[in-house]
Amino acid sequence: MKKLINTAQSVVEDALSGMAAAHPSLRVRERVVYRASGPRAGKVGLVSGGGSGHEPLHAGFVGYGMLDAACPGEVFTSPVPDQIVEATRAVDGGAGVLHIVKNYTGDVLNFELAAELCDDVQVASVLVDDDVAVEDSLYTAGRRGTGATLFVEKVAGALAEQGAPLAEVARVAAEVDERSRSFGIALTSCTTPAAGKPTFELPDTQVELGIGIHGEPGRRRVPMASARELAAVAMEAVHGDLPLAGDLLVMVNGMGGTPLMELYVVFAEVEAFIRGKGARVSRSLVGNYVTSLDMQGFSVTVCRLDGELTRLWDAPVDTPGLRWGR
Amino acid sequence: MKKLINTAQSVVEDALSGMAAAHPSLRVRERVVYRASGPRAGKVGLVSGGGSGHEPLHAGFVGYGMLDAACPGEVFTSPVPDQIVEATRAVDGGAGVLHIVKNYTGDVLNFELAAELCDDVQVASVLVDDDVAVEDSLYTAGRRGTGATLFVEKVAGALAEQGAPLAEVARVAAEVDERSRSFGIALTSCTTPAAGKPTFELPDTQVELGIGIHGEPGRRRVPMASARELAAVAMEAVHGDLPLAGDLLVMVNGMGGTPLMELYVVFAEVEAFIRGKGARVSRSLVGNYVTSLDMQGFSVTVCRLDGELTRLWDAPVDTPGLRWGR
Amino acid sequence: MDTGFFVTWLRDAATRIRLQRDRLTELDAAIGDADHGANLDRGFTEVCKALEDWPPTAPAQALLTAGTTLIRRVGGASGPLYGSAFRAMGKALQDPVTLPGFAAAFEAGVVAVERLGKAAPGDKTMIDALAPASRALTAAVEKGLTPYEAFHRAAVAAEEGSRATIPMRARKGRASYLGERSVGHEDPGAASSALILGALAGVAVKEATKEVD
Amino acid sequence: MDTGFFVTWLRDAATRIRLQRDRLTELDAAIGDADHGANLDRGFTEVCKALEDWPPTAPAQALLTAGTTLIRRVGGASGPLYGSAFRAMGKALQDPVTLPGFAAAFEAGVVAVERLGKAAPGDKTMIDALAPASRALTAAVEKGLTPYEAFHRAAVAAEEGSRATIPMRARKGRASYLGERSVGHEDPGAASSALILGALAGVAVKEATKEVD
Ligand SMILES: Nc1ncnc2c1ncn2[C@@H]1O[C@H](COP(=O)(O)OP(=O)(O)O)[C@@H](O)[C@H]1O
Ligand SMILES: Nc1ncnc2c1ncn2[C@@H]1O[C@H](COP(=O)(O)OP(=O)(O)O)[C@@H](O)[C@H]1O
Ligand SMILES: [Mg+2]
Ligand SMILES: [Mg+2]
Ligand SMILES: [Mg+2]
Ligand SMILES: [Mg+2]
Repeated sequence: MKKLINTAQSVVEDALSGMAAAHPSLRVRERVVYRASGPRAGKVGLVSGGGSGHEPLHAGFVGYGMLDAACPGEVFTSPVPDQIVEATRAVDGGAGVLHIVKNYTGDVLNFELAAELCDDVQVASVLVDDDVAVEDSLYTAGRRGTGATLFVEKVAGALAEQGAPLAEVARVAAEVDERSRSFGIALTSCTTPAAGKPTFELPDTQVELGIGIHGEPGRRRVPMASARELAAVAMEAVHGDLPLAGDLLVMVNGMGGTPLMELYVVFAEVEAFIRGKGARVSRSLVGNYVTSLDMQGFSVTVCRLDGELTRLWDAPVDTPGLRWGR
Repeated sequence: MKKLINTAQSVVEDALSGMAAAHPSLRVRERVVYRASGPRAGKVGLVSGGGSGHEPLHAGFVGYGMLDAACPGEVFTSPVPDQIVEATRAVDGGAGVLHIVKNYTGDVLNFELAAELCDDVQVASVLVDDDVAVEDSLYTAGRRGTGATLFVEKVAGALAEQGAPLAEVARVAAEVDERSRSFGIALTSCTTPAAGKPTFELPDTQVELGIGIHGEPGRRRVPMASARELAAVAMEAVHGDLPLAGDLLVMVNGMGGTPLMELYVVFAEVEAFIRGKGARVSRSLVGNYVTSLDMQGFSVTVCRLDGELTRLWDAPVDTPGLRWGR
Repeated sequence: MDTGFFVTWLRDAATRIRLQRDRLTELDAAIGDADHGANLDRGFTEVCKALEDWPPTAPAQALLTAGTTLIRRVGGASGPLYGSAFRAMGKALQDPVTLPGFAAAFEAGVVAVERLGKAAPGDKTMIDALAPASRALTAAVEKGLTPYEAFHRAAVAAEEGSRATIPMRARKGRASYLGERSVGHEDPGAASSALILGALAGVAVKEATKEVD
Repeated sequence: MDTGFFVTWLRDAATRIRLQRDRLTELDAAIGDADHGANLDRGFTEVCKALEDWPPTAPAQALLTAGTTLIRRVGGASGPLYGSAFRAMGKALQDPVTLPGFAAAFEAGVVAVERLGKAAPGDKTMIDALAPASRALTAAVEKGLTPYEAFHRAAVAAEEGSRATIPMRARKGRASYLGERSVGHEDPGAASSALILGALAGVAVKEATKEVD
């Protein structure tokens, strides 16, 4: 394993120092990333967090029109309640705080414990669970939260910026989650700095279908195929769960080690697939947004837009990872 | 080799289809990427181009405040004169066109041939040659153009947007180049789709110093080291050529396969190095901007700012790869 | 079982986890995200530090310190789960500590994990090592066995419970995402629970030897 | 040497390049960017197409079509360089084609490459195969050899020139970035020049055989 790190132990700390140095709009304090501008009175605060290794998620989405604070845990390890408590108290502008939580046992438990400890702040929670590779049944921990997290953070962040009350912000966040679905495919495993070797072995002739964003193995292996075929596999899985129809927000997301050129190749196929189903890509993102360290592969996330969601998606945002309109 | 492509032959074409589908602000026609809004009367047009595989460079920098057109060649192969001629004619708003050319034999020759063929358009050229890994002497093709290309495109693009005449835009472009230096380090080779295997073999214990952006081997191999040590190697090379002083624009750029988290770790070290030399990071970029397919590694580019350059850097830009201020 | 006994138990658990760190991570790589070894090593290292910085004056306090530290320092799924277990044990433990008292406190810890994680035996989690260990303790109390024997049986039960997770299909935690593919692998959390119980038995051996001296 | 001779030459060159595509790419991988084989294969395939779409009616026209196609379709360094070479040859070639006329046109092609690329012999480029080939042609003319013999000597000279690039340190093109590390590798452009000259000799063999028939 070769990684641009100092030590496996210090990688999260060192990366946060780099973020702080690179982005004067951010403040990093005790493992929490805040907007430098601080909380705004009367605005609902948005806090998210999760394991590190998914950059730019979440810390890269702290800023105007998105998050107020992000709580990065160790690599692939949920943050601890202390971080979340600190963040929640710090960003409360008196209108309460929304926790945006990806549906993983660790994230859920640590955010729950934190919420209990913040009895002085009005806290609401939204659980993101968009990954159709996982059956949402009694026999699983429930669908994982993956790409839709970005959509939820963006849309809820825009509504909060406009001064909406906590209940409204939580409602729109849940709505984005309900309308969103994802599916991911890995060409290679990632390597965590602590383990120092690939989480799983994948021969050069195979791909792993239905992977998450923590280097978890997927549900099934199939022979390597063309971008067109792989895009179709992902899109059929999404379509089978939430029929593609109307105006869609579509993200073709790289897992961290896949070059942008290849993501555009995939996007072309995804767009053609969607057209073939009579739906329309109305907004899109192509790039590395919700990653899994150095994994090669991609995920597709689709959200069925309506007028309100489109307006909120288009609203100005100014974060290291997503920026437009200012 | 596993890549998200349909065929090695069609990869550039397919990626361009994806770009066109993803970005309504762009028009792709005959292997040239234009602003959909077309040329603006009286504005100097900016055309750049080069081999594909460096995404988002160049096509991702077409848009308000940067390029008017980009000419992508095959992977790592300069575009052909026809593309450049087409682009140059199409973006001329009557004020002439600036060619931004990275200093590679192929790019230089093809842009030269194109410029000769565009005798109906006033064309000026700037040659970007920022890579200190290459001695600029009679014994080389001269320094390569790498990361500073982005700086030149951004700053010259801003000045052009403000209505400056061709000579002025060319002057500021050359000035950015003169004030900029880069150095790159690879942890792994890239794999071109056509070759299907890594361009060079690099053992797990070594890194390649002084690499370019075409998977060319570098000048020297050394044992793998910490982010701090590797950052120091790159920064010493830059500092040795153009002493770090005053306000700097600094880019820590990923080569395509390196996760953002690691780039932030490197940036923290680069920033500390610069502070140690008594200079200051005044503006910065951290991310995958000038890449080499799926190569793992990074490059650092430093530009000594002055008031004018800082203002032009800060001016609004609205492209798929770089956006702020609108 | 005085305060020192509990401090030694926690320190011993930390050492065993340190030594088995890579194995725990490998188990987690197979059906999870390859961090369980790092998580618990970080957590128990912090527990040892906390026990030095704030030396407990009662057994319950040692457990509460451990639990709070794990919750505050580990993160992930295992941090809150183990943390809550030790805190629940600490809250239930009465001074002076008797074997029946310990068994009851341990059961309170297991119940806390079940309540927080909403997992049941057979879901392929740490519960599958912890619950059999708790039953073994209760049985030993009923039989009037010595602490040494009771802890030994609990450790064996945890070991067996952990191995019994191998053929299970996961229904909780990350491994559940794998569906059928989770079958054939030992659950990392069950394996770490077995290590912690092993440490308990080990400390009891030391105590027993001390008594003989 | 009629139009057919030149078309056959170009087609044969295309075939040889197709067959040696991977070798050319590997040479370029060692000291360049691993695309020379793909570049020339793409270019000469287009040349063959162009020769079919617009069948040339004179030798010079065949060369001009080839040159223009290479410039328009290859890109990279080799596209403009080879393209200019063929165009310069075409412009200099007089009908009917004699060996002295061909040799002079070939030399004009080499000069075009030198002028455009600003490289000199010894810089480890295609020049190091093309220039010896040109000298061999001139010498053959002076000695009054047959085209068959002249082309054969030119091909051998190009081959030797290409191999002679191995110990050279590159001063032009991408390989120059490697400094000392460029030593020990054959220049891909010199290697492809040798292939093109090899095709010339091969076609001359066919012609010679034809004459014998
Ligand atoms: N709902 C749950 N109830 C009980 N134990 C659980 C639950 N979810 C996960 N675990 C345990 O936690 C272990 C994983 O811990 P760890 O790897 O540290 O956290 P994470 O899964 O967040 O990476 C699993 O092996 C399992 O034993
Ligand atoms: N300045 C030059 N003069 C003559 N030949 C050159 C020059 N620069 C490069 N070449 C030739 O071009 C070859 C490389 O061609 P190719 O790989 O197709 O283009 P690129 O270098 O742009 O990738 C080199 O091996 C060399 O023979
Ligand atoms: Mg984890
Ligand atoms: Mg090339
Ligand atoms: Mg884990
Ligand atoms: Mg090449």
